[in-house]
Amino acid sequence: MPAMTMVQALNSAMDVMLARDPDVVIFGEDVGFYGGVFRVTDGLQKKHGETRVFDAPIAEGGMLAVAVGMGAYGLRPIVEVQFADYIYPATDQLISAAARLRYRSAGEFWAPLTVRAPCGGGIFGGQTHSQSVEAIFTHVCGLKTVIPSNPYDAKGLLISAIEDDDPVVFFEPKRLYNGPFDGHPDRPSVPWTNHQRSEVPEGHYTVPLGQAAIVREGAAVTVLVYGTMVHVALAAAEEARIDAEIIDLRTLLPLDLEAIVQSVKKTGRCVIAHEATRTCGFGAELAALVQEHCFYRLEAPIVRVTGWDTPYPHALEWAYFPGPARVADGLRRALEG
Amino acid sequence: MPAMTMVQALNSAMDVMLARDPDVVIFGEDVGFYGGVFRVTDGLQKKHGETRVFDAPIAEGGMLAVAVGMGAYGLRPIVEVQFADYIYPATDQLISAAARLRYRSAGEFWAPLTVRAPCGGGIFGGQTHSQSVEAIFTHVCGLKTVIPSNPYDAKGLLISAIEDDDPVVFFEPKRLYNGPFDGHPDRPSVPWTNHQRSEVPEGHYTVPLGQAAIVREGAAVTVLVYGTMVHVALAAAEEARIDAEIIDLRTLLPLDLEAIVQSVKKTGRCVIAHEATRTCGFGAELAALVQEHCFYRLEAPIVRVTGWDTPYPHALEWAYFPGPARVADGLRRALEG
Amino acid sequence: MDQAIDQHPAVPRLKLHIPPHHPAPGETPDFSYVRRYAAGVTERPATDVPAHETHELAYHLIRVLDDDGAAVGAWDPKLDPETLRRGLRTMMLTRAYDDRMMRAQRQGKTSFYMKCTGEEAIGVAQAFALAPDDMAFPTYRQQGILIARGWPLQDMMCQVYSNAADRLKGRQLPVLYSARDASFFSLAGNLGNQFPQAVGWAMASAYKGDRRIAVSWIGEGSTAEPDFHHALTFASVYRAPVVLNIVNNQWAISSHQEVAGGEEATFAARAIGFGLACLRVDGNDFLAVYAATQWAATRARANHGATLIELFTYRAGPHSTSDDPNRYRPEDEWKLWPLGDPIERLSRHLVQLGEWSAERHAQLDSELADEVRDAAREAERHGTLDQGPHFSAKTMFDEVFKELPEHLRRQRQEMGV
Amino acid sequence: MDQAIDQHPAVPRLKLHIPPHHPAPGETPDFSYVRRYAAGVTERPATDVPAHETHELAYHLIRVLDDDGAAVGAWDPKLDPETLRRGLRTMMLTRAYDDRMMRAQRQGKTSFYMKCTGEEAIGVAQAFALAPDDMAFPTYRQQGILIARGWPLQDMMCQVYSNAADRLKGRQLPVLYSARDASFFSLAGNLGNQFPQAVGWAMASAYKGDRRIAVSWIGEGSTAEPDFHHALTFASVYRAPVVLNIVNNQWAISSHQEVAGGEEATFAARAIGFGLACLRVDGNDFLAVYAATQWAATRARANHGATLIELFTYRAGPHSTSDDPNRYRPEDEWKLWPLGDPIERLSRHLVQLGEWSAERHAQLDSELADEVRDAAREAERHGTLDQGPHFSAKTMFDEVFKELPEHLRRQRQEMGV
Ligand SMILES: Cc1ncc(C[n+]2csc(CCOP(=O)(O)OP(=O)(O)O)c2C)c(N)n1
Ligand SMILES: Cc1ncc(C[n+]2csc(CCOP(=O)(O)OP(=O)(O)O)c2C)c(N)n1
Ligand SMILES: [Mg+2]
Ligand SMILES: [Mg+2]
Repeated sequence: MPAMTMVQALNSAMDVMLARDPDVVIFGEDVGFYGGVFRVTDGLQKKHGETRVFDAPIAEGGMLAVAVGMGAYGLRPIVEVQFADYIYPATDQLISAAARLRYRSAGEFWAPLTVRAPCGGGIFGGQTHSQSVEAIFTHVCGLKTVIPSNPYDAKGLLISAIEDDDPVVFFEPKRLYNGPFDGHPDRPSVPWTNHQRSEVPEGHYTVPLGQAAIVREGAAVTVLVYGTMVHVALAAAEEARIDAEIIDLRTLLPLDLEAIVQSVKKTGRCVIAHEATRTCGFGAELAALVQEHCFYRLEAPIVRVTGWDTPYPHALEWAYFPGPARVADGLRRALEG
Repeated sequence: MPAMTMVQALNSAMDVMLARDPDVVIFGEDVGFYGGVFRVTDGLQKKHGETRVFDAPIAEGGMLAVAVGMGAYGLRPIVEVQFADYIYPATDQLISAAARLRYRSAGEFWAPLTVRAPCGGGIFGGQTHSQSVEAIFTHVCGLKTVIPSNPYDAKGLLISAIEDDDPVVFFEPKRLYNGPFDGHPDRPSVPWTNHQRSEVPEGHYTVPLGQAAIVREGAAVTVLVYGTMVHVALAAAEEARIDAEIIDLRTLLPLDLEAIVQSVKKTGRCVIAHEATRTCGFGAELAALVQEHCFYRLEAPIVRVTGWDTPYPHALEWAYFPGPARVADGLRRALEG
Repeated sequence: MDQAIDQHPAVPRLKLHIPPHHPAPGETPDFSYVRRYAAGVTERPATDVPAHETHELAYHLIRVLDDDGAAVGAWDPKLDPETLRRGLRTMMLTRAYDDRMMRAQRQGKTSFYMKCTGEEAIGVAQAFALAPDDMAFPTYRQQGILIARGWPLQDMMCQVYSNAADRLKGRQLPVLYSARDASFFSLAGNLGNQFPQAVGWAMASAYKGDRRIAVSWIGEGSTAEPDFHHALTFASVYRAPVVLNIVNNQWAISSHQEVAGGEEATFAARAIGFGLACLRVDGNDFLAVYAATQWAATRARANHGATLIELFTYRAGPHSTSDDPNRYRPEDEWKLWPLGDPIERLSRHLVQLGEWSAERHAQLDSELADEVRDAAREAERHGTLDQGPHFSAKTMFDEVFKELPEHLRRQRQEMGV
Repeated sequence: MDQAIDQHPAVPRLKLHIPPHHPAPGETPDFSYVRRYAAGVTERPATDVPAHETHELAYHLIRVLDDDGAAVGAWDPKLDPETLRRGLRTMMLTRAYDDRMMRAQRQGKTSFYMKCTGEEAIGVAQAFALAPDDMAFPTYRQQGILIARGWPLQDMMCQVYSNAADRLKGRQLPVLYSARDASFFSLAGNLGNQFPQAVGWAMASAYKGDRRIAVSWIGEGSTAEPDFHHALTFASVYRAPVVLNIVNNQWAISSHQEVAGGEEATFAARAIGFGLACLRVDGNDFLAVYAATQWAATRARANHGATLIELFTYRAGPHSTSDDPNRYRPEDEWKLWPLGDPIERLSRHLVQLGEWSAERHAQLDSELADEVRDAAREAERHGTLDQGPHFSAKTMFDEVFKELPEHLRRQRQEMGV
């Protein structure tokens, strides 16, 4: 099996779906001729044609509206929002239309669209190219939210998202596009090649939505993470030599609660880490659920290690980013606690 | 002191501020000549003039953008969004501009605006006139979020919001506009007059942002609520004869964590109730904080009683609404647990 | 310029313009701003002309029926009397339906209602001019489309009553219909959403080499929303086969069309900056509305792109059952509306053709009232909002997603149903 | 129409139009779509004419400098040689600044940079035509405004370096300046936000009886965003004293202006539907840009409302340091741009007036390079992004709110600073 970067894996997922399903179309800013600012749609227009992969005007809300209309017709549009930070103009169509259409029409109409957007920091993008906005959408009933952490999952989850008949918001951790990142900006960046989840089948396969993956077994503490933080948590556990069980959620909604509860009941301790700001971040929901379902097994307070409740600062990016040291510290607090 | 409804109290707050501060202007859909669809700005244009209270085009995003520009000039605009359900088109300007301006300009510019919007259900408004969207904004750093539960607080908090130099999102529980509501739609609706918090001074006074109020003392369980749910929780405690301590948060951000922690440490049990959908609702953050700060005093899992994770259905409004029976049930679970 | 301007005495001070609210209740209606144009004077370009050749029409008002009820000029669609009578009947039925449902709301049988009184020509004449499978993305004021497409009144009423036979399971506010089989898109409470969605649907239809076009409507007040801008942008860039209608009924709840920008330009003129074709039409003239819609549909179907149509009309009733127009406008404005009543005008035309009479009109009126009453009785057998029965609480969790996810199953259990 | 259309064989099938991407790298540049107009031909209306009298200008291109460098026609602002030389110098300084900072980024001293090469006349000539305290709401490509207003290069560089002397405390992406004392609004990363904010500022200025107007800029690609629509709507409804500039530099990253709707209409024409005045200007002609801006500012200051100006230019450099234009357009396009280079053109004009020479030009060039180098050295003494020093992590929590709230104080403690 070929080794793919996350960019190549995502590209392959769309390539496969464009070939399999004539109802799949892709549009977004610069995704056509240029292939996207992160090259994720590179070559797709040339291969599948101008009416299937094309540039859109700079109007995230317009793109979503058009995607809802296309979905109502019967297409499966994939919309690329150039950065998650720029998804706000699309919130009305995403929340009021895409997420509500099936319900309000009692199943007469629906919008099987997929919104792709790079998220997260670590590339000195400053406060408008670094945001993690997943918690806004996990609060919205009718939307599914996915965040992959490696090439294999990225392709399998994106194909599942495209084939899903409900609207899916698919966030791609941009810091993982071209290599895994353990949260040490000072160390030389490593390519995906040597990572075992970079072995990606050429063809069609899926990773089902709603299933978490245990990426590291452990007995001392459960760590709930997704996206870039999966790699950071692994590094933190190794460096702190803590027998942590690390769960990659992969899909935030629907959430694999069973996997979470099973693990926390085993370890009795839980750390939640994400890059997004803390207050009302997805970690809040995870903490609420864990204490609801595992209260009597919990031996210490659930710890949240997150981005601070400030914008993502440009020069101080690494003081903001919840790196291995902060996660390790969180692990220790969970163990002492 | 005159007895005021919440509508009158809010109107009085704006009347007072228009008179005191020439930099205060009010605009929104139908707020001018007509006085707003809920009559909250009734008479203000006539009294203070067309350039101070005026109708805006139907463009929530445009209103917010204009308010940010006015704020940068030095005004204190108050924007009425006709229903919280229609705030989505304004999210980009609220989040990317209003909430970020002071930070990104390191204090050179700021937007001291107040966004008012009626929220919540209970008037058969269906899924687009009943939403509670506070959790989207409490997740955004740089915004303050307020939800009053009675006329006295409504006026005092609104004046604080208008005078605050940071952007404030001020949600008004529409079901409380003209009378307290204990969650029993079958019973005749009662006016504010007999309610002691309906005694509202004519002039200027403030209720500081960030201070909760204990509306009922108790020792058995702490109940965290805001807006309409304050009254529902009171009814539930009475009806279930449970010695519940009920805290009206009043301001969600900044949050009066101290009051919460003190009470939960005393009671050892906690119920959180809100009308908004559950997943990633503000209750998730409250649950996370309570278990972080009171873990060793908690005797049972924190219980969330909320709106279901579905749109607010028209005919089934009362099956959706977390009424006294459901809150009482939550109280019992918290006590048994 | 080198010196600061702010303290410059020679320079006059700036002042803020607020569109005046006129006329207020009690004042005399003032329609001086309405340029009427005589019927028949506006010429009709070919449907394949370059868009800019239509731009002058943004400042005209296409009218076919003159004051005596004669059909005149190039825009006369030359419809046969039978079709005209069907059109008249459908408009009258729409009005009768509205009156009945409005009363039902007043009687407490439901929570809310919205009439389209005075605007019946719009939904109805347009449905007549379109193919039955052209996809409609309407607002809450085009119930006439459903009625023109023969959709059972009783089904609509069950939605208004949110009762046990409501296909939407009591989920939606009254009048927010959805009827896929009538090519009628699910109505949104959020103003404007449908407008660019129609463009997306049209793009999909074009992508698929289909023949169906999309048609959407938006109120003049809602043109200020982003979705209006998106619709025009995407329709222009991708030459989408769509007909985009602005229903300018002068009012947005209590705000006059000037608050939406009607003071400085017509709404049809919004098309010019996007290179889209545009027409401005007397919305109370059944024949003009039919002809303009047919023109735009023909153009779109031939891959010549989108047309923006401003339908100039007047909202005769309250905005909805929730407001009292007498608080913000003169009571008699509607009677003085210079473009009249679409039903009277078409009726007069048929009379003038010798195809209709006051007697037949009166008789039809009472027939339709009976038809509506019977439908209402049938509908009410399935319940009303106040009395029930409604869908069971259990159904509240269905169709949030295609399949019920685990967390909703748990919540349904928690509800105990 | 009564039968369904979808299976109708007689009706041709619809097809989807996608704006072609032309020309591609390797192909020969094709500017046939650019209608050049001769300099001096466009007449200049009075600044108080009704807006519609300017609408024809949406299809013109106001030009003053002809190909020999002579200033001709009604739009010639008749600037004295001294001012012209200052203008030239400022444009050259802007270009020198851009080149230096671009190199600094390539050297790893910062993360990101954006040049305005080829567009210098826009920021610079407009700042010259405005009052120094007229409030600017620019995009990231009008650094020329700051330079024209005499803002210290060193201060701008410290922002680009995110160093210890960066007034923005290292928070913002390079080039997202803020300079209140230069009446220069904090730049947003979110396209379009500033456009309606400028209208709001202008409304406030008018409300206060101030004399300062607001001026904003937006890229042609960004006109598709809601904020563009909002700006036009509110400017029209409240007759805001604002000048709204669309910088049409043909490209939005890799997307040609046609993707934003430039295929079917000019961007200046967007004003027509809102009854706003509009001008379309050769953006590489210092004199034309100055004259148009002066015209619009005079109009706004006299309470005649907003003007939408399309500045027609070409983005000579890459979009930013993050992209490689050779992947999406011919390398030599800029050299073939029919409207030339704003610096060369103003220089030629001065030479033609006998007020300038090749020697002086070359000398000034090297003087400015030195000036920029010295400023950079000074700035770098305060640090660079890669080497530091930066503001302390502690400062990250300041100014999220006016006062530090409890939860941020706790988080700051948690960070251990
Ligand atoms: C996004 C949004 N904002 C506000 C509202 C509240 N609202 C409902 S109808 C209405 C007026 C609409 O006027 P117009 O567009 O002219 O349509 P008309 O009612 O005249 O047919 C308003 C402001 C809404 N439904 N959606
Ligand atoms: C809301 C939003 N969407 C997308 C982007 C990403 N982006 C940054 S610049 C740019 C192109 C802008 O083109 P244009 O408006 O023509 O301005 P120019 O760069 O040509 O000056 C895009 C798409 C953004 N910054 N903000
Ligand atoms: Mg209207
Ligand atoms: Mg551009």
